[in-house]
Amino acid sequence: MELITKYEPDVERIERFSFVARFAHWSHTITFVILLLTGLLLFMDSRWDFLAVVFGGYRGAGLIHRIMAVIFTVVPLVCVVLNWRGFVEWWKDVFSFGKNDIKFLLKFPLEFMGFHVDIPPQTKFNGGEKMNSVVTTTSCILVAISGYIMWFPSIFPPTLVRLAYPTHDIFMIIATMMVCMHGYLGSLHPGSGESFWGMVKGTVKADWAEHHHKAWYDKQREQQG
Amino acid sequence: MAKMGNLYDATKCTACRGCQVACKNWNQLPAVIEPFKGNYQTHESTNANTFTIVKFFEYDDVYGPKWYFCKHQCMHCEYPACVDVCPRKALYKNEWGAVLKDYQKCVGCQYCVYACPFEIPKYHKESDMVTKCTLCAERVEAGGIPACAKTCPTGALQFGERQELLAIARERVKYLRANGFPNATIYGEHELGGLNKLYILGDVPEKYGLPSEPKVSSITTFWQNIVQPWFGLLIPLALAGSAASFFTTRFLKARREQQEGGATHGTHN
Amino acid sequence: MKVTRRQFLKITGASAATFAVADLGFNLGATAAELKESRIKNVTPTPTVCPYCASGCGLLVYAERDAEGKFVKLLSVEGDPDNPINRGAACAKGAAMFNLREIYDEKTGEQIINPKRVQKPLYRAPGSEKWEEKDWDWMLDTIAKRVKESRDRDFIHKEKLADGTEIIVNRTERIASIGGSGLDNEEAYLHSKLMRALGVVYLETQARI
Amino acid sequence: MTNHVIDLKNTDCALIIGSNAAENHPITMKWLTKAREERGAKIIHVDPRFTRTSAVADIYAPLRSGTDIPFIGGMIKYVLDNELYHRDYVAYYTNASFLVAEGYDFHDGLFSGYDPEKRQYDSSSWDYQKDAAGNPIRDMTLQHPRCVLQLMKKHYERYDIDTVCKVTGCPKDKYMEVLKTYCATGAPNKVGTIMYAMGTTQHTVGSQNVRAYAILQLLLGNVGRPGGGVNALRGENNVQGATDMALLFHIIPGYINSPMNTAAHKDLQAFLATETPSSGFKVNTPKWVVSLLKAWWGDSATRDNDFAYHYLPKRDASKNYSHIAMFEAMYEGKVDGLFIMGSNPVVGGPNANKEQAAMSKLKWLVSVDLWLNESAEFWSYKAWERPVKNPNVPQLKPTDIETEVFFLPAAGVYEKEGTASNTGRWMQYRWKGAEPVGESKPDLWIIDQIAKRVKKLYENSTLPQDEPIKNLTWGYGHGDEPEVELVGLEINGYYVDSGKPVESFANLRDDGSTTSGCWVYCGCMTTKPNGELDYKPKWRDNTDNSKTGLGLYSNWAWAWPLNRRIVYNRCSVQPDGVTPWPGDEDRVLIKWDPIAGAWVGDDVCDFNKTLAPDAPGGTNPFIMKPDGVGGLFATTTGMKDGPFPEHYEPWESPFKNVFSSQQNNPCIKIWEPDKQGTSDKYPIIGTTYRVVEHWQTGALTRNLPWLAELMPNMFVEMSEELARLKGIKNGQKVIVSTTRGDIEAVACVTKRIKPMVVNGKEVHQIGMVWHFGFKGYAVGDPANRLTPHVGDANTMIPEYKAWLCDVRRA
Repeated sequence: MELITKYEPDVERIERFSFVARFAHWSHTITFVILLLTGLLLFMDSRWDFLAVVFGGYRGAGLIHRIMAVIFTVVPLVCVVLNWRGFVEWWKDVFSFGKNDIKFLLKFPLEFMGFHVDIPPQTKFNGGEKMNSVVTTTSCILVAISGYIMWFPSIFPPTLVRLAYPTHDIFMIIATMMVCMHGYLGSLHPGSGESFWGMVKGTVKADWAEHHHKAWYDKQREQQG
Repeated sequence: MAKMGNLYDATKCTACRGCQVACKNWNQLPAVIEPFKGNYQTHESTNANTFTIVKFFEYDDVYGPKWYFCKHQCMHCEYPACVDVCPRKALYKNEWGAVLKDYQKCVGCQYCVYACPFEIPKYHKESDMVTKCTLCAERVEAGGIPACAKTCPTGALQFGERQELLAIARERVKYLRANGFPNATIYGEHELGGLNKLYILGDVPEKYGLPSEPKVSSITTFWQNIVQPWFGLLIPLALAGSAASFFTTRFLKARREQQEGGATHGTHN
Repeated sequence: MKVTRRQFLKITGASAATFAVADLGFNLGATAAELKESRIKNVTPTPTVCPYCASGCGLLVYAERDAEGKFVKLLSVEGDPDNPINRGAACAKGAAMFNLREIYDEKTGEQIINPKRVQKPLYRAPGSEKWEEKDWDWMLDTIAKRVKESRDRDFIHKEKLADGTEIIVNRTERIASIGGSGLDNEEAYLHSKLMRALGVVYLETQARI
Repeated sequence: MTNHVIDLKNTDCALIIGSNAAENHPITMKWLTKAREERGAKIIHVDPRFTRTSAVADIYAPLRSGTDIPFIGGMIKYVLDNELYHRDYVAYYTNASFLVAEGYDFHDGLFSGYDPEKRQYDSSSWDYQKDAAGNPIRDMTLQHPRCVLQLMKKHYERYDIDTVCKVTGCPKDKYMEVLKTYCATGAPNKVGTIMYAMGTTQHTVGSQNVRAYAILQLLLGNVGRPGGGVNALRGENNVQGATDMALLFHIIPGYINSPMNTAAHKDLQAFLATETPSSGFKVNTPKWVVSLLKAWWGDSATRDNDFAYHYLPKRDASKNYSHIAMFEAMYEGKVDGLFIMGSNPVVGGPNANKEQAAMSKLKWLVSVDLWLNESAEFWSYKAWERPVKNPNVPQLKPTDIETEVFFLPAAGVYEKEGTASNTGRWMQYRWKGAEPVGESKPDLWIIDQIAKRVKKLYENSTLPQDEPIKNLTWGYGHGDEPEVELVGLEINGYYVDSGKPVESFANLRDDGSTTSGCWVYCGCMTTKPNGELDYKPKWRDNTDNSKTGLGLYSNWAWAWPLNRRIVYNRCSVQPDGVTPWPGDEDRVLIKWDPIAGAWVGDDVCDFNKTLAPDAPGGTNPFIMKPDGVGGLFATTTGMKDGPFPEHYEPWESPFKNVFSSQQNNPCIKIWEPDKQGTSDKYPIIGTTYRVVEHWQTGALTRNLPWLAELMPNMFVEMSEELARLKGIKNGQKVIVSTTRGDIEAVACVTKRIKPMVVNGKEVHQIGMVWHFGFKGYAVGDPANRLTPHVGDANTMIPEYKAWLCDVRRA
């Protein structure tokens, strides 16, 4: 039983994500994971203490958490600037949430569990991905803002600081949850198989694109003429 | 072991601030010299190098001026919010009631700073840690009493078993109420479920800069009681869902392939 | 970051060690045990009397000494519980007596000698804008010389009374002395004796001001 | 203090006036708190300012600075009018019953014998009527119109409650409360204490302020008894010792007048004849003087040469050598060299601008201190910076100042050994707890070195004028550092033949067989069984030897004289010597034991040990006085400015004296008539004080970071009303000006100071700490740049506490 769909370089592939987008995604992923682990080490109970060795003790973890926090917030911003068009396209797509997306979301649980369902044509990002975009981005922003407040509490009003703690926790949890699902769907879930390579190599098989993102596929074809 | 603590009698305090200095002497804290701002009080509140501070309050009534003094420091609460929020469990309550800190565990997150209803713990930038009064636990355990209680010239500050101190305080408040302090009150007996620093006040707590009903912020309570224990469950939930999917997808696929007799579907290879 | 304060001392050691995996397996018991090590336990203090107001409160000086008993540094200065006047108490001034000799640096927290203490005799020449360090011998010899010069100038050995008889007055009005209320009795006595032997009549202490 | 610090716990009422005990003597509050808890004692605080003492007092009564005599005078009148005085005590133990000579009179603020030219009194008329044998005539009924009590009643007739309140500005209800509460201690079973400090003495009527307290205490029967007394809370840890050792121009060690260039002092015989009274304990003066001379000049002091009496400097009787006079002489360039032994006149001296300028005229200055204080650096640029240009204030630069300055770093208090005498006369030992920093040295070593080196320079002199220094005995051990105990032995005194310490000043002799550097300390040293010296200040037995728990602690350290913890303790029993005062059995200190034929008790008796109560003089408890009784009326040698305290306004006052046409104390010396501020230009009453966080000129506190933190800068306290009037906000910088100079300070606008209504007119008072200077961690302008060069008529203590000024926004 294969875990991840095999990469097939010889078939027709079309580009899905630019280098900058992929760089943003993976740097974000790595920093998020490190942040999560250092955060868990620092702020959860001692069950996570084994991680202390990895990060050079608690103070080391604290330092790493802060360094990662900066990367976590700065890199996406830089990438947005570098790949402004892609960014705009992404969010245009996310906000073009329509009937098909709702249909997708309704049918998604069945697909998720492996039942065969007919999916209406999706744009570059399907309804689920759109939702993931919104939730993850919002969480990241809130986690980042609350994080900075916690980092420099003395310059903020105490109530805001107090609010920052549950905020950081809640959205960290939501983001982590989304990351788990997203990670699974993007790699191990057989139905989303090829999308993994889209984020790794940048291209996906054309027929997969046609099947999963019909609207986008058609548009791409049209553009290529 | 019986709960030990301080009893501070504001009506006997002369604000000599011996306690403030004795605390620095014992805890080896440097001075924090700020310009004079028009009040005898040195700082707004405690700071990372000032674990205790005497606050000054001026009032006026028909009998003339009144000058109240109140020593502020960690209250060593029975149910300390700082201990609850401390993620590293650096803060803990010892067997005789002192809220102590294991500085090796402190990561400088400052959760305690914002959880404390009395705004006592303060962040020490140079060491990236939060500091506060220790009730001189090492002195007490070596057979002594806290530096502040030892140095107090008038006996406004006593150290002893909480129950005994409470008895003294009740007597004293009774006396004060009958002798010109109708609002005299004990502070710390019931507040926040009991404090290990008891106060005898000659007037209402607000006039001494103490909240009459100290409360841990509802945000902090929500965070501690709802978010921390329950929200985290979302993650295992997500992981469980994914795991389930991992198997069901593969199981259903295999079954489908069997039914369709090996016919392939372009997408699912 | 250089922290030498007691509670941070442990952590500086620890943070250096963290990178070597040292702070794992830490438990509360160890902390509690460490707290029991009060730094003045088993140190024999030296009694003294507070140098401020004249109430005469007793103070105890706790000092760290090396194996030979030589003074190393102060540990704490606190009220003397045996002294019946103060029974261990000390006001802000008395409680700050540690600072008379040593302080904790505001930036580093390090225990250092109070930088305001003068550690060498200083001399300021006439018209000069600055101090110069001098050795004790030079200072004391020069002072003795100045004392003699001033005393010998205009020394009043004898004076005539109204009736014409001459009496010995042995007085100099060229030298004056103030202060001494901060001196110990023995010091004040010797100073009083020396000044009077020199014929000093402008002799005053803080009792007058 | 007639009593001691711990004894405050035995009081029934404490009147704290002219003192801010809670701040400046914090430990006194420990014992007052105890008195309050255990005896239900009341604490009354009388002060121009509501201080931390007021905050814990039962009654706070404000008064205008400089009006203590009206305040106490009114109390005296109240006591006399309502017969609240302790009758037996007053009749037997004071001179209330003594008849005063007919020549004594008082009219319009002046007592008989005033010479306006010389500004002094001929006090010969202030005397008792005497019988043929020369003994004072008494009227034990206290009714004779010429008896002291009746004369006093007449004198204080004018001090009625309304007038007192009008002059002092004290609200009548508060004053009545004080009267009722404190005067109740006249009951035989009640004892009240008066605690005072520099708020009392630093006035042109300072000595009479203290006299007024003493009179009130005597009337109420509060002296010589536990829980009572007239208690000066002295400000420096060893100001008592320095005074005992006579670091003062007018006395030699042991409170004996210093010789003058007069016929009365021309030789030892004349000197002793003049200075020895015919009765009282001071008849022993010759023994003390000769023993002192033997201590100082040893073998050179022989019967043939008057025991070297002529070696002692004789001051010019027509001159004054007090602090103010010294700086005036210095200002005129008449002084070459100055030793400053841990003092700081640039901050602490009155009219500090002038005193600083005076120092610039010195040829040399030796400053011994732990820190470079403002006086050691009086020549620096910083020292001459002023907030505003003032033509009256000199502007100098280091290059203008030709003074050589020798700064000698001294060891700190616990870096050396020695003894200090506290305000209760307890002589306690200080052991050495740390090494001196760097090259700093104990003062004892410094003084010893200077003495040795100066003596060496005179070694070969043959001039008779150099004999005092050449022949001065000087040798305190063989090491580099003089031995404290050997100095102690000389202070105590020893037998010339055996070298053994003299046990008591009763054993001192005037034949040259004993020495004693300071007779009041005689008895502080003894010999242990093993022959070693036993310096009693080292005693550390802290069990209370009082059977009734009076807290005498007689085996803790040693108190002069002869370890008496409470002086005049004969007063603690009735005249018969055996009966306690009714209802006051627990506060008996000594009593007569007819079988043993001696006074016995827990305290050392301050009385002739074997003088029976019914013997002549047996009821005269005040043994240091020729008449043996408490002086309600000060006779000829007592005071320079009158037998009864009389109110005069401070030298600078916005008000006319309502009691007489004498505006100021008629006996004060006016040094700078042109510097007297008037209320048209300077309408605000200024005063100075101290706070618990700092000490004196601040050298020993502003250099300690922990204390600098508590009080970091110079500030001026003023009422909210005055601040509004002047447009000043709390925390703003202000300028305070007098005719003598200006200072900048931070405004501390407070509810604790209120404008007062005096003579129907509103007047503002401002107060400021005088601890600050330009050196150290805590800095600010010295308040004494504002204070006047004018002093008390008796002691010349400057009038720091009441002067005129103005304040404005900086």
